[in-house]
Amino acid sequence: MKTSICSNLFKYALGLLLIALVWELASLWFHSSLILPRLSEVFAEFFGLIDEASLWMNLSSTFLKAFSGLLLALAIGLPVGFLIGFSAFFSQLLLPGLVLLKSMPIISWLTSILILWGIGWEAPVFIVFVTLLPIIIYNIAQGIKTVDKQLLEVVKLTHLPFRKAFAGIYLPSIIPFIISSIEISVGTMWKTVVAAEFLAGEKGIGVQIAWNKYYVNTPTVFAYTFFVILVGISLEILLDAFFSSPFLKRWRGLWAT
Amino acid sequence: MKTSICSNLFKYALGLLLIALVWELASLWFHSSLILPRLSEVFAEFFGLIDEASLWMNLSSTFLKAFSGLLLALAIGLPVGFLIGFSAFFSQLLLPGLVLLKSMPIISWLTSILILWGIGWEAPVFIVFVTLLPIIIYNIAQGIKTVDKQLLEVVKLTHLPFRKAFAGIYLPSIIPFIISSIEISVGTMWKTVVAAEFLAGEKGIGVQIAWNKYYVNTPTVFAYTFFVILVGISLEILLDAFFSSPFLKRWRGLWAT
Amino acid sequence: MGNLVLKGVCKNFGRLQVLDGIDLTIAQNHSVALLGPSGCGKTTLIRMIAGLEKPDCGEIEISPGGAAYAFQEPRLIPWKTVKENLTFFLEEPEIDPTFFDTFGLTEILDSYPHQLSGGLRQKVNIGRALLFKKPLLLMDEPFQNIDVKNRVSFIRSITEQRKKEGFTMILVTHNLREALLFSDTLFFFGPKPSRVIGEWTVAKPPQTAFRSFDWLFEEEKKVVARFPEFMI
Amino acid sequence: MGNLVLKGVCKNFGRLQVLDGIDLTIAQNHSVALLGPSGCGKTTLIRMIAGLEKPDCGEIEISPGGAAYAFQEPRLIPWKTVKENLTFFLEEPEIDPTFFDTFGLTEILDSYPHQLSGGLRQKVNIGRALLFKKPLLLMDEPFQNIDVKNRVSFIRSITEQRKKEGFTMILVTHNLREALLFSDTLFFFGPKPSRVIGEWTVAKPPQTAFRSFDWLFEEEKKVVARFPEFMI
Amino acid sequence: AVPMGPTLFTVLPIMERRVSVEEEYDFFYWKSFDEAIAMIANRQVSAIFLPVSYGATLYSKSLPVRLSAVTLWKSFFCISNGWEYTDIASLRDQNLYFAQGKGQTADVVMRILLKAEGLDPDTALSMEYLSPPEIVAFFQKGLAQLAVVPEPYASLILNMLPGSKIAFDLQTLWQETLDVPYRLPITGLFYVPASNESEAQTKNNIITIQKDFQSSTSYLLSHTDEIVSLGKSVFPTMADSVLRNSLTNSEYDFSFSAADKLAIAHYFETIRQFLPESLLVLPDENFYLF
Ligand SMILES: Nc1ncnc2c1ncn2[C@@H]1O[C@H](COP(=O)(O)OP(=O)(O)OP(=O)(O)O)[C@@H](O)[C@H]1O
Ligand SMILES: Nc1ncnc2c1ncn2[C@@H]1O[C@H](COP(=O)(O)OP(=O)(O)OP(=O)(O)O)[C@@H](O)[C@H]1O
Ligand SMILES: [Mg+2]
Ligand SMILES: [Mg+2]
Repeated sequence: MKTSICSNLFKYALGLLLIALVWELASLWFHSSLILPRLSEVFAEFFGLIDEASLWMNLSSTFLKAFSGLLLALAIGLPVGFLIGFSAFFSQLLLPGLVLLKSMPIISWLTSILILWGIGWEAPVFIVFVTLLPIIIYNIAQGIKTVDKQLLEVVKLTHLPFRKAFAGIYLPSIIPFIISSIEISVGTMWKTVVAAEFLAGEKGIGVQIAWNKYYVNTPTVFAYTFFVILVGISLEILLDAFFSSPFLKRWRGLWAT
Repeated sequence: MKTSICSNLFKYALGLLLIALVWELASLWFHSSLILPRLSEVFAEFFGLIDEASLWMNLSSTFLKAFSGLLLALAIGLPVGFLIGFSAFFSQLLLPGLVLLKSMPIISWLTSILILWGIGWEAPVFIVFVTLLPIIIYNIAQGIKTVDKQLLEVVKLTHLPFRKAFAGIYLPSIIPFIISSIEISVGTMWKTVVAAEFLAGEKGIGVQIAWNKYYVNTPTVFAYTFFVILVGISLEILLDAFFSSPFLKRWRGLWAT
Repeated sequence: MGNLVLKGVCKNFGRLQVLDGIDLTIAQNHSVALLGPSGCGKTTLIRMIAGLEKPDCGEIEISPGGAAYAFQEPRLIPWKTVKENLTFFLEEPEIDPTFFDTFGLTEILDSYPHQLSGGLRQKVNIGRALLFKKPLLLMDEPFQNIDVKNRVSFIRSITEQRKKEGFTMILVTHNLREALLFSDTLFFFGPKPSRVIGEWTVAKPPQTAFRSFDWLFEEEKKVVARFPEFMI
Repeated sequence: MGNLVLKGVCKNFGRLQVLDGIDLTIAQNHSVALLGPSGCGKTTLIRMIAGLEKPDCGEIEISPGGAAYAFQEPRLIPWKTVKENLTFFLEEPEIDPTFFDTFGLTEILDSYPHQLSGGLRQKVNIGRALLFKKPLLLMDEPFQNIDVKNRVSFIRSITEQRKKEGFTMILVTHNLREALLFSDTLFFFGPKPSRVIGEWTVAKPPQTAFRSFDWLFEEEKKVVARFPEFMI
Repeated sequence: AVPMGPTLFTVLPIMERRVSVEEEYDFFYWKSFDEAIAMIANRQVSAIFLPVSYGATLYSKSLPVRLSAVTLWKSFFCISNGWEYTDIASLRDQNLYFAQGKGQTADVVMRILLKAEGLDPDTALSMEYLSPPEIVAFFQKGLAQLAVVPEPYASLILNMLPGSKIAFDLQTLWQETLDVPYRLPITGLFYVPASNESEAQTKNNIITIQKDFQSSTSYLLSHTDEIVSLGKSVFPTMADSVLRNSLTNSEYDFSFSAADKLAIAHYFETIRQFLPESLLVLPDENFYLF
């Protein structure tokens, strides 16, 4: 797994260069550090921030909230996804609620959420949870539809106990869908948690971004954003390495061979 | 297709009832129209709004923006998704940029977006576009990985021109992934466009919600939200009917049989 | 009593009439073979017996206890090794190692299905069905892709197992010699919409003479004389 | 010159030695059959000839022009009808309707693969390979699941087509009679790691006598006398 | 609780312990109205700075807020860059930007003034709403020529763009256009009583709070230089001159006199008269804690 992280890092290098190039060109074009600061300015801020203890506190606060939201969404989303995938009744019962969750803008019920949870870590966690939940549920339910019907006939014929069929047939079939929902979620959750903190948080990167936006301190806004993206990309690399590790290759192999 | 819309409507009925029940129970429990107004209050507002011409203007403005964003994201996302799926080089080149798009909070670069596009419909469309783009690209690229390797061997052996292989093998294999990305996108775009209007719009449902939120007109906020959700659910029903129509069943059949 | 009885069973797929009134009686612990042109409905019939498909008319009487079914395509679980594939559906996952030897599975126990050749996959498929140990064994062209030597040894082992444990067996095959070696009775099907067009009771040699194949060639000639289209 | 030549070809999958130095020469427009135990590497060999797999050592010389390949599993496009499956890979999508009749495809032209029985699918598979009209035709156990009557008529049609168009043909099969009917030469493979353990040049009867099968039974007996394990 | 923005200066002396106070104060910040509502509804704070009109709206929605003093009377300036302001009528056909949302103080006041001068705010000119940092960027790029912005952004833009100047300030315009002596109440300190608090306790508490914050505001007014240097820690990116200008341009006055009550009542009545939908009910006497 170590070498695979390294090789992944290398793989990303070219793309990172591309981003840097596009950024520099855009910032030259805007020609205003207020709108899009030069990369050098952002990096100066960035390295300035690294030395501050508060950065790490904010980062870890944001990180924790994002992860709690993700874990919660997985904890609820996986079983509900399975339920919807297995049972036409539950799918009909829960689908409109899902569409509601999916399409209801956070701002519409932010006040209610805040009054319910107060200002603190709960509301951002809840927002992340609510944003990721439908993605995960949809993916799992979609995955269950793709389980090989021929294998299911064997299951039926042998009267295999549901527990065993679930663990041995359904779950492994759905692993690629779980992985893909984790991959989408892990990207989205950063954006979501920062936006949630921005709207209603007491600490975290989103709050810092809000303050610095208020002071029209654009380089710092982008420096904080950089941290978010950096953590996002690192996580992506780690996930990539994990999902292509021999342990999971076995499941993924399904699709690759 | 007509009957299928009807049967879909009926399918949703139970779920809608469940939502109504949960809503009423919650609002009874909160006992504050500030947090969660009673459904009757929301409906009173709702029917009041229906009579106003401005509602329909706002709704169509929001709708147009959401759809333009979706279409744009599909127009760019499909080819780029294919490119990433086909070419390791492009995948390495563009992946970090995708992660960036996926995890960069809108608020961080809202200023740049606004400067670029000004206030009007462009910025919300762009925000919807940027939000949906990575979802679509990921889905397509993931889909290309699942194309049957055995069929691809036949393609290789027969030196089938790429154009033909693309249209006859790749595209149909990926239809379920395109459908799933449309389904996820269509849900998410409402949320996104309303949030974008809320942040920087001159008209549309998001602007109305912002305004009514300032005056703490919670029932009206929810009434507007109801319109959004209603349009969302209707669209879902239509899509469902479309995707289960004989025309598309042929592709979907792949997974169902 | 304990017999498998089909009465006027028919089956259509949309406008396609496949089976058109099948009457069959298979005595308990007997072994029969079904022969007929491609697409005449053999698999469909066997699926109805297994309860995976409902007949459009007619009745199927089956003694309780369930059926083991070796499907026409191997249907292995891609993410499980051969050994796991064999044991996964069993209540009792312990398998006598001599079983693996008999069916040539020992070497490939740790391989995954995509690493196997067509014939090896088919071996696993047969092995799995045999391990279910149900009172009825359905086998849909199980020896496709399997070489002659293995085929003969498989037929011997299965016949022995059947003698020991006693189960009813229905075999679908295009190979007349296979059918003769395996079965007490052969049923011949016509083209779609298909009916039973002939029946042949196999004159089995006494146990001692079984190992020589002379009786087989004799019997084959007789069948071909009556049903010339099943010659090769 | 125009011949297909394999020199010392070997192939391993990880630690599994499959082919261990195969030497073969197949003259242009000849037809050969490969016979051998399940999993001995026949498919692997044919895939290497088709260029889908690289040998670990040795050389393969092929005359240019490409190969048509009927895979061991049908590999049909699930979302295309039988007709579309047949024409999709062709440059010239017009097909002589008598072709469909000859191979029993006319009835199923508008069916989708999942509506076909195993044998019907296999027919489409063979038909598709024949339509490619390449100088080399590879067929990997093409007649599995196909009934005897169809098998014989297929063999006749393919032999005729070969006479008209002239192409080299390599057939993998477990059925000795099939091999004898089709081929000029048979190659026998041993178990893994596998080599060519025997070769048999088929004594074909004069054209007039071909339609009777007496020569076939005679020839079969001779082969079985030398290679007893290929008996059934 | 304190909103992010100029009101912070009002509490700086207490926060930095430059004045002695009778109570221990913990300060929280709110950066969105949602947060403000949540803090009030959950009674997480005992006092909160809010726009005066917003406080009235919340009060009408039965949220536990009561006005204890007005703290800021002048903060909004209309900045122009490359455009010459003469009178309100000259705004016709212009593109006017706001550094606040629709319906908020600057918007409401501006609409009233336009209507009073016979201009229809919806058709006579176009009004666009952005957030302060966006307005600053728009000015820098020359996309905006005219915007109503609060301090310290007004000073920031003036400092940043040499050609920009103050076209008018809302408070002066308010008095001139409506021809009244009343000042324009912008921000107020609102008291959030505990759920089981008696009126006597409330009165008692509010006296302490009023005293403490009044002394804080006086300190602010008499120690401008010191506040500017303290302000550097909260507004790190703003130049000293910007902070000083923004302090001197604004009118901080912690006051809760009977005259103030008249100004507030006039403000509310004017809103009712011109923009009834912006204030559905006039707050009753109980709204005022003075
Ligand atoms: N991708 C692979 N990975 C590992 N082992 C493989 C792979 N492909 C084939 N093998 C092994 O190589 C051997 C030869 O396989 P091959 O498919 O060539 O056999 P075959 O002669 O065609 O057998 P059959 O008659 O059963 O089709 C088998 O033991 C098989 O398990
Ligand atoms: N799901 C289906 N939908 C439509 N037609 C079907 C379906 N399943 C089978 N058929 C058709 O029914 C007929 C009988 O199929 P079946 O699989 O029973 O044939 P079979 O006798 O097993 O043939 P083979 O020897 O080729 O396996 C075939 O013509 C097939 O195309
Ligand atoms: Mg069949
Ligand atoms: Mg093979």
